[in-house]
Amino acid sequence: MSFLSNYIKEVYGAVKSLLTGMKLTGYYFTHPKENITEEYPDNRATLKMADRFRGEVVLMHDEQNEHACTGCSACELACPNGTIKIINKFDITPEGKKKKAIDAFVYHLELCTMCNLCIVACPTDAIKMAQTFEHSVYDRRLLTKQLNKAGSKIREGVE
Amino acid sequence: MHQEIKTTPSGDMVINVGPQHPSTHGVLHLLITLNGETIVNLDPNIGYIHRSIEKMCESLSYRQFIYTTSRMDYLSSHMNNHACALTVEKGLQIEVPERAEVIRVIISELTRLASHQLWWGSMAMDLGALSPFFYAFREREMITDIMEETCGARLTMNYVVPGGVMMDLHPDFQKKVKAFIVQFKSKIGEYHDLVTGNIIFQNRTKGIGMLSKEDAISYGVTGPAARGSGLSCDIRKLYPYATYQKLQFNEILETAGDSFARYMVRMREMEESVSIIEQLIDNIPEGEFQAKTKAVLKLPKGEFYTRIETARGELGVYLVSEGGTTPYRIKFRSPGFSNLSALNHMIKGHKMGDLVAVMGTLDLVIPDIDR
Amino acid sequence: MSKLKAPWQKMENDALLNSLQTSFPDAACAIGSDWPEIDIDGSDLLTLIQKLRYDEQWTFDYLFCETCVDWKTHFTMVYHLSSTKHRHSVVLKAKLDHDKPQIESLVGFYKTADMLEREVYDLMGIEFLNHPDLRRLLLTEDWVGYPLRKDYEDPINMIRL
Amino acid sequence: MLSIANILNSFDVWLNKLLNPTLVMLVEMALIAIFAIALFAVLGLVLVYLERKVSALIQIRKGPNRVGPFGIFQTTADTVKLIMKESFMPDSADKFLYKTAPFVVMITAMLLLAPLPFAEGVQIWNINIGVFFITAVSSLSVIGILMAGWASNNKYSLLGAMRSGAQIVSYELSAGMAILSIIVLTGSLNLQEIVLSQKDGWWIFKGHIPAIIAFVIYIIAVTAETNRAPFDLAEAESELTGGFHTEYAGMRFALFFLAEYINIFIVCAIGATLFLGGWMPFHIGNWQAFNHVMDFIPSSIWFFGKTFGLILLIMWFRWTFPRLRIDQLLNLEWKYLLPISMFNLLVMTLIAIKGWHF
Repeated sequence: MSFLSNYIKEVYGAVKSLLTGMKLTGYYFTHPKENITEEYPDNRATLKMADRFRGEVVLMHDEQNEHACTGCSACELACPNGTIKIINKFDITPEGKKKKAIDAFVYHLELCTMCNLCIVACPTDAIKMAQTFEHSVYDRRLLTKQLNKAGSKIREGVE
Repeated sequence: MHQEIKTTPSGDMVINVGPQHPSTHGVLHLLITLNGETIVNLDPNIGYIHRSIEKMCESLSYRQFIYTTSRMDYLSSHMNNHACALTVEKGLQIEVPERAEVIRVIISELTRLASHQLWWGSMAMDLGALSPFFYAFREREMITDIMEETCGARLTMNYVVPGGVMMDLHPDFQKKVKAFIVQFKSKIGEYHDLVTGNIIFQNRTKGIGMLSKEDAISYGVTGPAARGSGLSCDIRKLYPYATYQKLQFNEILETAGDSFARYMVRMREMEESVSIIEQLIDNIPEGEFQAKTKAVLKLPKGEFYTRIETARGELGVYLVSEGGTTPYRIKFRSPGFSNLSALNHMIKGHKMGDLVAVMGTLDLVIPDIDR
Repeated sequence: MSKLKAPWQKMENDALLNSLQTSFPDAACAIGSDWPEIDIDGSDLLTLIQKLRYDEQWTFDYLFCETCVDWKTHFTMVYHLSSTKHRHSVVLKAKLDHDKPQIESLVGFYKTADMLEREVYDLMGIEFLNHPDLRRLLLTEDWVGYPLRKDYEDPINMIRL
Repeated sequence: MLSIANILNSFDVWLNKLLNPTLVMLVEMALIAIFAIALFAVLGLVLVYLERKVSALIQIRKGPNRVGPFGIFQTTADTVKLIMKESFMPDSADKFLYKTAPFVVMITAMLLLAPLPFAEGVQIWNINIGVFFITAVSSLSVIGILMAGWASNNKYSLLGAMRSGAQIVSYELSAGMAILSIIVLTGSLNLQEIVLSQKDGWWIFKGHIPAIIAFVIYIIAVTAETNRAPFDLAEAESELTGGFHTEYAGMRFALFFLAEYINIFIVCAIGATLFLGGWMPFHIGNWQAFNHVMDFIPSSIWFFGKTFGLILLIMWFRWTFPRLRIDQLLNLEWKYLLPISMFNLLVMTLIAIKGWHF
């Protein structure tokens, strides 16, 4: 008879374990408020990423279209993937001295791994990580960006 | 052309599982010789995601190579970076401030929790239960939000730099971690109701994929997979690093050595990690979060080895330096690599359905194997 | 990380070093950065492993890392051995010449060596004698050359920094 | 009273006046064919939508809500997509078997519609061996699956087909046993009579303990027979990447997909008819007012309501349980379900002889 009793115990234990599982899913089935998914494309207006979120590298310009990049290419050296290319030019200061200035801050977004080493390395805190994450484009050439806007020049007093 | 079915001389069928397969979680290609439904032999063919991180690191400076390691085992990326930072700090004899060490350990334990939750969800999905995945991701989402707020990225955080951490903690870091602990504690019971207690799950994992302690040592299996067969190999306990000496936590050991034992080790390790975070979250010491380091780091000539415990096992970083600014040779002893080598031994004679169960409890992450 | 190595590790290493020196007078033993090191020539690896593995005094039963370093003039095979019983570790370095690097395979002693050695053969080109099935592990069968060697030239994607 | 049976009869009388009997029979057969196809299409859409919404709710997410209000047109969009998709055929496939497999599975699903009592007096084919016809025809679908598995010359589908062959054949046993234990009570195989015999109470209540056991066994066996939930080994996506319909695409895959959902509807309909009284309203003893109110609900609503209740139960299984292994599956059938259902049959016959049932 012991075979029969543990046979029944076995079946009872099995059914009980199945029912506890079903009780849990049943609870979620009857409580739609527990829903956690976020409707991404619709809530794009209200969606705000954390302010330290690393989306892409951005050169900050103020209203007078001035930035703080001296063209020292510390970020270019710090970058492990060769994402940043600094092209310099020499413009003549009023006293006639040659002064290095940035001509083009070329940034390959498709190579960047958002490791934040360039931001840490920049002596004048000229570049910052933006919070954008929608980087997909139809043409790969669009991913090679020039960060310094046209006609922008370095802010006074930044050395 | 007629693609004839490759059969071995003894008439068994050779079947390709992967590299494009739902339950290998990555590009793992297994050549399985099947005799009917039972597996005769399993030959892993890896290398589909081999980027040769070791060769890349030879041309990166000591600050730069750390970020590549978070692409190795992306689920415990913070711990990989932590290991590399420890190696560099051991070489340069840098004294890491107390606050940085505690922050590193908290984020490590949070990453371990997130990795175990993803493992739990995807293992249940492999065995056919599709809902647990979403319950696991509900809690994991809270951790990734914390990471996004403090470290700036959700998966490959790159928060560790030689000498400490890159930025200080976010002001409401502690508030969010405490909220996560409350939520996790209330939901861990659900994990057990839905999967652990389930009779079908127990039949699918009990007595499957046996691994004895001696074989675990001989195959070099480490982490929860080895602790499932009673081998005490938790590096946090044996060779404590960072602040693990001062923490009270016990090493989870199961002796059965089958898939269910490995499963239970990870489930109880989740609770252990929560208790570690609880011990640390309230007394994070004040002070600066990063030691002063020179601009260009030059390690002295010699070799340095660090062992740490990631979510999958023991990660070893063996760094040989010639005194230059870049490592001369670096070798990552990855836990997934040796865990995979034991798979053939564990799966012999089992059915196709068991392959999924055993691989689930081995918790393989393929970039960690290929590097 | 305390500046000094953990105190208990330092004391243990010295004890292990003395015992190693007494039993292996010919091999050069020294304290490495973490654990005692034994430098030997590639040919007498098997006899040393035989003793280290099965001798009650050490029982180094856990090979947790096996790799190879290319010093341009010669190769060194580096074995990190540890014992789960006594909880001590040792580093074994075997020197191999550069043109025809050959060494005994340790698959007989440690099953984990099988895939580790296949990977070293695949990336470094070290020939492992009587290894059960020595094939390329990561790269395709018809790959030419061994990428991790210092003198490896890859015209397509080798960036010379 | 406006009931579907009267409408159909008056339509039949009107037709007879117009045409001679053979033409009437042809026209009616054509109409029934159209009705069956329409029912399939509607059922396919509704069931797939229901499945996706139920799984979404259980998995704490939203489910389809973009295509049309609350995502209602999602399934129509799916079917249009499947129709437009190119259903290519692997060149080394066994052409004839590959093409006919989906039709075999679909035909068995359609044949099973015949004896079902949709409402009072509404039945496509009122044969007196209804239940016997259903159990016989439902075992034909395994041939279609084996054909599909073998013909697509793919190792995974071969494995999937072998598994589902063993599974369906063995689970028909305990399903048949469960049905038998109710037939013992009703005495007749005609489905209409079975429903009428439940006028004073459903068999699941009248047959008390053994009927409930038979009902539970029936539900388990039927989930296995339609390759669903804990027993979906045939197309276990995490092991066999798709099982017997890996190589199918486009319309052929849609046929398989639709046939699976129609099978679920049919087995739940049979379950509802046998155990829960088909279109018989829910009466409680002698509460005349309550019973009277129940009679107002038309009988077809009763039938579809009960069937969809059982379908929800089967869907609930799918999203809660992991999958069984092939040997555990057969072990469960032969060592647990079959002995219990046989013993249950004995108990039921004893009760039927002694007359202890209500």
